[in-house]
Amino acid sequence: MNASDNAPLLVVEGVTKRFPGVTALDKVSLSVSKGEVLALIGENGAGKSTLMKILAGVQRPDEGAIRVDGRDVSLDSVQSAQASGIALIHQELNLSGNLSVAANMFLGREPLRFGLIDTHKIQQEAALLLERVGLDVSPETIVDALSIGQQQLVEIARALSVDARVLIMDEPTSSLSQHETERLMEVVKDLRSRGVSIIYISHRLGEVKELADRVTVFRDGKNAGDLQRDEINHDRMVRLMVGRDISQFYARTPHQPGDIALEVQGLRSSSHPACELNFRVRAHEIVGIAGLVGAGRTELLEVLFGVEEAASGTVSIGGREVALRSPLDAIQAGVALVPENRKQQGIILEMSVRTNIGLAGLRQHRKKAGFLNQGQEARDVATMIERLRIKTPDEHQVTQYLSGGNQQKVVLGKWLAIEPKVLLLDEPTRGIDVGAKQEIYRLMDELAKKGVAILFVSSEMEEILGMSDRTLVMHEGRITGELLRDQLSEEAVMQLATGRLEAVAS
Amino acid sequence: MKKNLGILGILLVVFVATAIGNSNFLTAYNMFNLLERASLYGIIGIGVAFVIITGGIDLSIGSLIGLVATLLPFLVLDLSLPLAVGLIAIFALSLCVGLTHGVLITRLKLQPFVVTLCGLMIYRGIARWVVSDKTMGYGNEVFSGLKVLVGNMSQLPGMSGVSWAKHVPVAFLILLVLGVISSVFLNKTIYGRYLLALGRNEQAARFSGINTSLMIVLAYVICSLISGFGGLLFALDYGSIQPDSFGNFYELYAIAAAVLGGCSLRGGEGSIVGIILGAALMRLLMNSISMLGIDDQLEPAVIGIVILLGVIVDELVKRFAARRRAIKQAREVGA
Amino acid sequence: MKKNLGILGILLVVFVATAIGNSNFLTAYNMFNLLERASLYGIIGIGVAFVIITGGIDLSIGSLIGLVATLLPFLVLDLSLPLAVGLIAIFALSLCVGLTHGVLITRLKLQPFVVTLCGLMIYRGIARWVVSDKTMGYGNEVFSGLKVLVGNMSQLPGMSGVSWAKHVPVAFLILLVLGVISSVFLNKTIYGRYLLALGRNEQAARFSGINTSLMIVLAYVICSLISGFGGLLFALDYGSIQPDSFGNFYELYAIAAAVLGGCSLRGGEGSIVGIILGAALMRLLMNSISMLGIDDQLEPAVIGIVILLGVIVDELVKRFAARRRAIKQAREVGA
Amino acid sequence: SGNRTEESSQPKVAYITNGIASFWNYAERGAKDAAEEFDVNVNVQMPGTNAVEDQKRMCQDLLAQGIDGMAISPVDPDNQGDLLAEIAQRTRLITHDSDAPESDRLCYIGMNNYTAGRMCGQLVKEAMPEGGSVMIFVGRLGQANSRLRRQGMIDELMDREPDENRYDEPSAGEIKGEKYTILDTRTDGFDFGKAKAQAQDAVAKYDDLGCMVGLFVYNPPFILDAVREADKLGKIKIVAFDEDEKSLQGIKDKEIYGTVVQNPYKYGYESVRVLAGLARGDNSVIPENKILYIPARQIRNDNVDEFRAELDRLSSEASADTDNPPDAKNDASTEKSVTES
Ligand SMILES: Nc1ncnc2c1ncn2[C@@H]1O[C@H](COP(=O)(O)OP(=O)(O)OP(=O)(O)O)[C@@H](O)[C@H]1O
Ligand SMILES: Nc1ncnc2c1ncn2[C@@H]1O[C@H](COP(=O)(O)OP(=O)(O)OP(=O)(O)O)[C@@H](O)[C@H]1O
Ligand SMILES: [Mg+2]
Ligand SMILES: [Mg+2]
Repeated sequence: MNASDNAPLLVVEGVTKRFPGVTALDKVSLSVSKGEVLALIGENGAGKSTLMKILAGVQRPDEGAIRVDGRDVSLDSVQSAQASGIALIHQELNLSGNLSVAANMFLGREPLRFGLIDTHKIQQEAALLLERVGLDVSPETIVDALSIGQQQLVEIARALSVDARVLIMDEPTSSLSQHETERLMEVVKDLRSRGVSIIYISHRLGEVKELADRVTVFRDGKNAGDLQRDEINHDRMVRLMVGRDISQFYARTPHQPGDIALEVQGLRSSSHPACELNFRVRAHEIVGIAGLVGAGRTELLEVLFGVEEAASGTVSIGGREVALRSPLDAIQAGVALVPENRKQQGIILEMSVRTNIGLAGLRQHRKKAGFLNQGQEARDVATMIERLRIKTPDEHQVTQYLSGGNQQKVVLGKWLAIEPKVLLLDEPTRGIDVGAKQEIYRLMDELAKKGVAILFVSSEMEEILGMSDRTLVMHEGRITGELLRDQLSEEAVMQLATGRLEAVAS
Repeated sequence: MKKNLGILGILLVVFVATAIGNSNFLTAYNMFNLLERASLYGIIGIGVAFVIITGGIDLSIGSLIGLVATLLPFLVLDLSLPLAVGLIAIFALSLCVGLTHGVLITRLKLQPFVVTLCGLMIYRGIARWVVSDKTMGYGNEVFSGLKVLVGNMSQLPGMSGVSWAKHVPVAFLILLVLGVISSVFLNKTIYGRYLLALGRNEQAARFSGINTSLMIVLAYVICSLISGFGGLLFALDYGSIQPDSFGNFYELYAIAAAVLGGCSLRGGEGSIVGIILGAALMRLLMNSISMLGIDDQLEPAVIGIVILLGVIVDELVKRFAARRRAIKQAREVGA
Repeated sequence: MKKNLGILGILLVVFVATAIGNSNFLTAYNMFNLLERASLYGIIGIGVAFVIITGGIDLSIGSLIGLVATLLPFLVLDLSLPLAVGLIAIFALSLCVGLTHGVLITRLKLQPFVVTLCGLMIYRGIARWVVSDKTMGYGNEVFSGLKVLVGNMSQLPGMSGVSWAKHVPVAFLILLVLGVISSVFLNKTIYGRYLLALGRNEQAARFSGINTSLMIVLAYVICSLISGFGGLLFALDYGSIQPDSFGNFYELYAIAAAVLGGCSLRGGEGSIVGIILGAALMRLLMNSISMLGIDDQLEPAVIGIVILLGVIVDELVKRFAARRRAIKQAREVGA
Repeated sequence: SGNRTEESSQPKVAYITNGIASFWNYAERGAKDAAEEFDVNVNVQMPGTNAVEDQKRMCQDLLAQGIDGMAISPVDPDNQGDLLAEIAQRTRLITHDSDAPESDRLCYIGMNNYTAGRMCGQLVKEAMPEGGSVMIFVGRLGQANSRLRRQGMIDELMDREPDENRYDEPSAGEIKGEKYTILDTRTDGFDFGKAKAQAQDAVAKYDDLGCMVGLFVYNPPFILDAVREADKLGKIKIVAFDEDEKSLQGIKDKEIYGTVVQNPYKYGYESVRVLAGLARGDNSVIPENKILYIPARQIRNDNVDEFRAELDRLSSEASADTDNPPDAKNDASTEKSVTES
């Protein structure tokens, strides 16, 4: 044991939490000292967020004790958690889109002047905090106008504005790129030096390695072990999390590029109408798109999928020019999109695994007069559950109750069932644990082998480096460069992504 | 199914209580009337269910019923058009109404509540204006053929000898046929699946390649067509149409039946059986209030209270079931 | 603000057109009447806005108005209670109604549409039952003091000499005061901020430590209290109450005013000025229809069409603005 | 009401109105008084906004319970033939307030709304002998009684031959006669706010408005308010219908010229009396021509006190619940048939 002169600030002991159908937490324990960064890791559905929600007073435990400063506390409301000095950045975005950035940051804690909200003060303080996290927008901007990554930064800035003793960050970087992530690391280290305790949850083990003073691992709602600072390394963490070694993380086999599957010429999107995009993706090829938050990557994929209409330009699939006015057009042309915002665009949370996986294929397999082909649906779904190793009690389970990784696999399964020619993936491993990540990489590889052209957006540098045959880098709506496999390096990507270097190559 | 048990229970309790309270309740005459009313309201309840399933709402049903019921005699008697033309006209009108609602809601992204609230006013105004508030009647010979629709089943071809046919309204048959078709449509065709999916999460449905706009328009068209047809049945049954009030509040009855029957106004949920039970319960209640000699003035209050109790019980049952499931599981895990 | 320009525009166009069409439109007498009506409906529009901002709805307003208006004379005249007791009773009742709605919606998670639809029926039934459908009147001496509320401002203490006071209804003053208070409440206090926040994303608000249930209950209580107060004003103004119909459809007028004024039924948006303009536009339209001699029967249609046009124009303007912004931005970037 | 021990032998009769209005509250009182006097059980029911539907449902439910007689004021006698036939087939049917001569009703009690309308027209003529313009206000035109009332009034002012089937569409614009012009007919659908607004708007709109006529019980008080507020009392004549207290006070104060009153109390009373007789096998209660004529009356300033006294007597007796029924039979003239100049 390392000699830590600090008594633990926050102690969780024997906490159990049951949901209908699952025991999310089974007598878990954890502690964090003053000025310590504790990383909490575990597979999807291990119960990390559940415990954090309990600490934030959002949910109540069924059993167990929570102590702050050695005293038992009952965290039965957000206010009581705040009173105990605990603040949480939720895994899912929790902003009121109709309010301004500043209003969101101080929601529930508005400073008053003569009994009315002190708007001026709010704006001022918000501006400072936004600068600290590196978000370059006005505090008066309405949140709806921000991209997901930008919203995540707002969430972080908000948590900083709380004078918390324990700051919990539940996957704060899942939508952030390297650039913003680095900035966040600095912020966290700064907080630590000021004596704030931090519980940091992430599936990006590189970040964990860099930040954590100690690591606590959950598996299936139970404690699976702790790692002290000097014991922290990638393999150990993985072993504790999944209970086995994962070797050869990026399962990539070299592919011979085939015919042009996707060709984009003179494409202008409506929010970046000044930037013209030209590129092509061949069959068997995996092309990554890197860039900073808000670079317009999501928007590009949405144009290619017919969600947003292009302002001008042409898109050809398999050599044929297609008009993409709706996702249906894109699907009929052989394009599929695994969207960034899983819960809003990817799956229907209240419906079963089977309905979700079957949804895209219904049209193809329909019988006469539009009757469902239930036999075909059942076969497809069974195949996908097996092939993608989706962890679910049965096909009728409501997707809401699956872990994030398994939900992501459901979205993938939906598209694999209709065998697309071009697969668009937007942050395919966002919020997904290492095990599932590996499986998704394996799948991408397998699909490429079969001739699918894959275009994927990722904010995770390792993923870009590990998976892409070729990388496009975007900055403020334009493609600033193309990096072939042998040109690919963290350095090169970062330079293009921050616009420091406009590539001369066309 | 389980969801419908609650309302079925209430229905049975009220039924038995009324039967005990008044021996005349179970007479063939009363049962026929009750069945007829439940069927008519059940039909428009099914119509609005399609819209509710998409997460929308249609407040214009009552006014559309008023308009259709007013126009048919106007076209056929005042303008002397052939009956067939009149019928085609009112169905075409219903279709256009649904189409307009759907297009405004999907293309212009207007809120269903607002669009159909305006519809409520507009169709009522048109109905009143076209005939200058004059009462319209279905007493004319021309309509006698159509009246079979609101008669008893013995008037149907080949049924005159069947003994029970006299005691069953044709409207009930219509309800059954419509119910079966709707059930099959919702649960066995891809379009039904699409409606349920987009009712839950339109964006995800669109991202799955569903032409959600088209499906929503379809739902409004179905709703308006069924409402128009329902309007025809109501008009034939009551015979006299006052353009300024005929059909007033029917949309609320239809929506209440759908909600009682387990449709969520948030969309994505709906059971045809439930809706029929919901409509039946409301009509039964009104009949029971008469039969048991409860103050007439209290009628709306009684109905309101029963609907409220219905949804409260429904909610509590759901919670109880969830808790029991959790406890059971905890025990299994513990064991 | 920009949002209200559209409706302000329509308002002005209708106003000017009517003034040109009939020279009597601008008489002090007509202006007074118009102002009075717009104020009364504006008041209940503000009430329902609180609920709409939370993403809810209140369909029971009209029935509550009917109940309150019926009960006051019943308590004061039939039961001979003092006026003060009667007033306290109706406000206590309004408060309880709002509380009940709020609790059912937050604790039992029932849908606002359903809860208040049941309220619509229940309060109507109670109003009818309590007085057995008897017409109630406010002609009695007892109420003459209260009638100042629906008179002109010269009747207010210290205003008798002021020349313009005769031409301004007290109700308008009430509307202004209520409007200012509501505006400040919504935009400058934390409670207003909380309502707006939870209207769009309840979970986010809850996670921010806001007691969203309490806030929602508060919104329903405010709505019911304002409705009850509005009911009193309506009753005093009309003087005669028919328990079965008094206030029918007023909730729709209130909701329509709120929607016209830029409230989104999806919650989180609302402008008090807009609501007042919305209510004024509807009353102006009705007055114009009378003044211009347009067919009475067409009135609902005209109102429906104007509301629909209002929201369509609103939507198109929004889109146009968005597109222009995009183009402008593109030019800046391109330059 | 009624004696418990006799419950089983006590005939059960029903009295159905065509809507909910204070007018019908008087009728209800008459029906209940008669029920007590003639020892029957009466069930009074008033349909709501969807009057046709409600009437059908109420009648059917009553028929299902088994009753010995029913008095109904059909909303739309021309088109409710099926329902009336159904009732006539299952029990003793009489009509009141609004007749359905084509049906198998045993008797009609009341008067004719068309005739009442003409009487109202006469009042307008008296109020405005040199002629002038007239506005009509009415709750709804959809029901037969209001349509007939309005038509009778118009026909009287236009000096036309009686024809109950005539309908001057309100949207057809002004109706011009030799001396009188009907400017417009405004409806309010029982929305009191609208009723008041319609009256105010009319006062504001026309500079030379001669007379305002309110055909539903609540219309005249709103008209009176509007005219008073605009300081046009005396300039604009007012003619009322029915006996709202404010209308009567207005007549007394010479602010309203006059009103036409029916006798709803007697509608109720007589209906139940006849049904009670029929239920006990006494067919003599039905006059030869099957019409029990209860005349409408014109009330002007000269007889308003007398009429109010009569009303007061009714209500005080009703509230005191005395055994003495009001002097009802005297006015019910069974000998005359319904032709009125
Ligand atoms: N409200 C709920 N109802 C039912 N089950 C739930 C609920 N919330 C979480 N669960 C279940 O509890 C388990 C733990 O979930 P939790 O969100 O804590 O996992 P996690 O460790 O945060 O996973 P991830 O890395 O995917 O975020 C999962 O099986 C999840 O499906
Ligand atoms: N609804 C919207 N309204 C206005 N601007 C928007 C909207 N959505 C996105 N944007 C803007 O468009 C730009 C591109 O956003 P996009 O989501 O495509 O970026 P991204 O590269 O995918 O970044 P992220 O990783 O944050 O999703 C951003 O600058 C963002 O502010
Ligand atoms: Mg989590
Ligand atoms: Mg993105």
